[in-house]
Amino acid sequence: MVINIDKVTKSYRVGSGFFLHGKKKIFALDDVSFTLREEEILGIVGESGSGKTTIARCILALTKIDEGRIEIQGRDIQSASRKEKKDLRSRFAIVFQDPPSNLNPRHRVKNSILRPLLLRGVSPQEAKERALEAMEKVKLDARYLQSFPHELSGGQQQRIAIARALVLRPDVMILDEPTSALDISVQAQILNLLLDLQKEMKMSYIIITHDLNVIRYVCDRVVVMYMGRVVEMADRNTIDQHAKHPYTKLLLASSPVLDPKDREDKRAVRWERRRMSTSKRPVT
Amino acid sequence: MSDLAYIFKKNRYLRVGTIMVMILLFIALFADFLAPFAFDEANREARLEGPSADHWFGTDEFGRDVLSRVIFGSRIALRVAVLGVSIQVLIGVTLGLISGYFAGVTDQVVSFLADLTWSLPPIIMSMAVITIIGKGLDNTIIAISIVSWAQYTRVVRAKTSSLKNMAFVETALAYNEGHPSILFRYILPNTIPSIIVLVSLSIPNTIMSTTALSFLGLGAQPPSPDWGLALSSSILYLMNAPWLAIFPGMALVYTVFAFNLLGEGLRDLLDPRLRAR
Amino acid sequence: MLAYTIRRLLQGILLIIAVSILVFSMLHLMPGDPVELITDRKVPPDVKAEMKRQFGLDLPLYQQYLRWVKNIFRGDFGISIRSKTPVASTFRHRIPVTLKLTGTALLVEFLVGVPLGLWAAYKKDSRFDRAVISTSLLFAALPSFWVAVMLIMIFGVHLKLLPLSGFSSAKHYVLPVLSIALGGIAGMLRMTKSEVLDVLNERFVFTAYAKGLDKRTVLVKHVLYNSIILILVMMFLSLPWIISGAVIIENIFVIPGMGGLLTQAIINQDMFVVQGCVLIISILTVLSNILADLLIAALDPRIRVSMSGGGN
Amino acid sequence: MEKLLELRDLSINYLVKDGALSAVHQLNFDIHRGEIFALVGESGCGKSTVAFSIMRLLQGNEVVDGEIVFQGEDLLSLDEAKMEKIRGKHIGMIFQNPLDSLNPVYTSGSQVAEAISLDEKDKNVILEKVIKLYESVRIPDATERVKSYPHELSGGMRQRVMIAMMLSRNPQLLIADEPTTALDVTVEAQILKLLRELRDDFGSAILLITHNFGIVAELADRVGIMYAGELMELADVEEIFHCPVHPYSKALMASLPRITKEQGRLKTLEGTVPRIIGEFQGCRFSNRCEHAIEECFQRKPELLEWRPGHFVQCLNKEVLHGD
Repeated sequence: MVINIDKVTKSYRVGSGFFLHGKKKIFALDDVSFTLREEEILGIVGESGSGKTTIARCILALTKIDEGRIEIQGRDIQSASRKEKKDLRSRFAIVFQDPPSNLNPRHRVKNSILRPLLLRGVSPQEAKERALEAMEKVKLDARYLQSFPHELSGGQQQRIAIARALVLRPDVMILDEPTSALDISVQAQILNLLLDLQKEMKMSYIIITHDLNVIRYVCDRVVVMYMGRVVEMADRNTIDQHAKHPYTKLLLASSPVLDPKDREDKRAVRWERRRMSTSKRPVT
Repeated sequence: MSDLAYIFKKNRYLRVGTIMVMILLFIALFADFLAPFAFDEANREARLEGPSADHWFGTDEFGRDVLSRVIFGSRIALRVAVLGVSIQVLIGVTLGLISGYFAGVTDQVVSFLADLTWSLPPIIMSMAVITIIGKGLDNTIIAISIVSWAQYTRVVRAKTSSLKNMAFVETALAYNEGHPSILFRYILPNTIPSIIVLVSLSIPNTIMSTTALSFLGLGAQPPSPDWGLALSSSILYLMNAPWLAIFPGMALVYTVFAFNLLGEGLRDLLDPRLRAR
Repeated sequence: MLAYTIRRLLQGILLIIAVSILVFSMLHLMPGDPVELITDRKVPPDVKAEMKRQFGLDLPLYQQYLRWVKNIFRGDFGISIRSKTPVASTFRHRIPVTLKLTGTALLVEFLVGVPLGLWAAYKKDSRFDRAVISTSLLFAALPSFWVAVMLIMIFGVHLKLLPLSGFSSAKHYVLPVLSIALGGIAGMLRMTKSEVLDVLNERFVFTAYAKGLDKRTVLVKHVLYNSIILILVMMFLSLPWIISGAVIIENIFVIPGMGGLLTQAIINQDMFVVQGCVLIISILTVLSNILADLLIAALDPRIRVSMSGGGN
Repeated sequence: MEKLLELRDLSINYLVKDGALSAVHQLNFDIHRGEIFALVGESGCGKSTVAFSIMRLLQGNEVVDGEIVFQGEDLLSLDEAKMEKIRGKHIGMIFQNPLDSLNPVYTSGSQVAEAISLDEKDKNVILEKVIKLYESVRIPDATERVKSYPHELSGGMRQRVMIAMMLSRNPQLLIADEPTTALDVTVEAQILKLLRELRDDFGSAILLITHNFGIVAELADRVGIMYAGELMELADVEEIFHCPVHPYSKALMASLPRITKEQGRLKTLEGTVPRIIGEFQGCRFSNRCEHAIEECFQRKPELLEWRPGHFVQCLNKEVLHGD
């Protein structure tokens, strides 16, 4: 078990100004529990507002949680000391959704990749070697190290972001919608690359996405989130073929098929869609 | 064609503005060589003489050469630009970064102060400051600057608070980057283009306001060759010596126009959506 | 809307309190003792001490402030050391003059600048557009006080068409208003043009065309209306500059408004007058800003929501 | 089937820094009455430019050549007044981001009413019709929602309002430019269903512009695959998905994640889309094509009927006649 998330709750107060300040409380995460195992690819799927991105921020201790525990290799990150937090964080790497905002537009690619290493006290010489190695792993020519992000395509930018994650030799990579801004053929490149790297470097992945087709292709297990809660958690085939929770079924039915022959199959679950759309977001 | 050449070819404002500002810099730098007389060299024999071969712009009530005074006045204008804008940038950018990055109470206080100075008439407020710190050119520059930093704060604050939620900043935090480093390596460099545009747009405003205060007798004091001061003493001689009002005024218009063009050009180039007043 | 109005009013009151504290502290930030400032050197020390007590200068600062505010509410701004008359009575005549001057200038800027800007946007890249925009760039570089001097020279001294000082008839308005508004018109014009061009590129303009509206309707209902809101915002943002311009111009044309008074008072170190002028001009500015914001909120539903605490 | 819209050699060039950028090149296809035609391609392939050129809503720095024939009339030769009569009445359009698509300062209902008022003057009839339209696009609580401003509605609701607006004048053709991008999966499914019903109930043809093959598989009857401004293949949706012929279509289909990682690997496409300024020699896909032969680099292929109703633009005979 690499990560163990146990009954985590995180809420935000919304509303600003004199009258409404902090009156509404919205649960971004509500009693969320799941685990990430060694060398596993775990998919977290949900729609906007389901809390799937908040989870990533909590695991990295970029934000505080209200209740519960997040254990990383047996250690609680939220209550860890600064130094320990740094140490725990260094086993993670993160790749966010939007390729252009993933890299500092004012830094050369080289600086973006070397920075996390230098921060960890790796010698410049070794850092450089590791950067070259990482560029090779993501199949990019080393000359791109001298480029600025805006000179690269979306797919290349995302490869750079992955390379920056790789130099750290992490145990876990958190990927937040890694391909949703990319064209379909580029998406395939990135997904293949991620799968190869995972095998080669024996990492675990958490892939956060709204795209069930991506989940189906790469993930071993799936966590389905809805309005801050985990509504279903199972291995990929079970979710795909024997989903139990009505929301999972709705999601499966809504997810666009990639074959026109499958169109008709989905009509059956329409009643559930209607039922779900009448429920409201919980606000206390 | 290189990118720079293309930019200058396409961007007329930038092209003309750059040339005009360069000319101004040249005049200010080589004032000693360009001016036929010293700015305070009075000739009692030649008072209030019209433009002539000896005195292209005529002479003033003390018989001083107006052309020379206009040329030396450019140094004052540039001094105002450099000193005034530096103060504004220093105050405005620092506060903007702080309030944008560390939301909460700090942000509310700074934003309130910025809104306050932003919504009050700058000349009045700087006049109030002058009552406290006293008259004089440098005091005027200080007074103008401490009432006009707010536009920097507003712009930098907005940029900072959107930048700090960008993926690359979050990633840096996850890779254990410290807050000072986030501010100076990640956020500040990305606000520089906007700051450059603001600088070029606030230079003409600062020069105009300072000149206005000198015109009212609160800024530069005689015998300074300040253009505003020259204009204010010209009023008495409007009837028989109009050149006293025309030439220093035109120098001021040239300077403001040059920086306005440069600012417009830079804005088109660097940050087309930015608005300043 | 009500919540927004209340919120905006509270904000305004807070701003005014902040300004009043600033203005109040002016007296104490000045080098030297306030009593020394307003009395002759010949006045014996015990009289000065008595005056101090009388003015409450021996009280703690916050009490002095409260006392000062209370006096202002009663219309007592202190006594001018120059004219030895109550400051308030001078203000009564001078405030309307400045209001009229700035109001007229603002109106002229709006009525001339906005239509020209609209036309330039509509005829984008035409000869008219280029001529108007180049001229406006030049006009924006004209300092109001120089324009004033030039106007006096041309219309007053040489042509003798218009009066050069005072503020008693409509004719007296022409030159001062022109001096203030010329630069403002240029700014308003260019701003209007760029706003309209921005709105023209908005997706909802495409929608309006896509549903079959004719060009005229699209331009008036969807482009003009939306850009007018933004133009109003900008116009009121320029108000502090117009007032600043008015202060300078009042001096040149010897107009009996707040600006002339303020300048003289600063030169004469007439403290109470300076305090009063700055306070009143600031309050007027803050009030007109509030009015403007309410007007804009009434026109634009997004602002009502985003500022009254609802929505995200 | 009756042809509703025909594109004849449509070419669109953008005037840019270093010349004329070819966004669309000699495009030919028809849309039939009542069908859903999908124009698919990756970002920058020119599909949106085609949509805006049909509506004659391009920005003005483009050079448009060819013909866009709608019900026998060339739209490109019409004057602006006549074009205004076509927009909305005969051809409607919905856009990618439904927040930007509605004017923020008017209520959603009044913007729909504005469209209706072009044909109907009675205020009460208009209001009734708006409410009815809201109900027909499944906006709950229609009488109240007509008074809502765009920012008070969710993304899905706004797109429904857009559809209601475009439905209101019952056009024969609706252009949907990435209608569900930025919407959640479940909302997307609802909007797609609505579009399908729109065709079924009103008989409108839909030109669907998208990069998302999921939506194509869900909705389209026929598909045109665009690459670098040209049509590479055009066929029925089943044919495109099950027996694509063009190497580009094949590569795209093989890159769709329709399998699990245990079942195999996704195919990828190396290289990048060329940026074409001025004249271009040969097939625009040749530099990335596995089957490129020498001729591909010298001559532009034509879009030819490979099988009845299935058109392919390729020069390699081996590709066309199967391996």
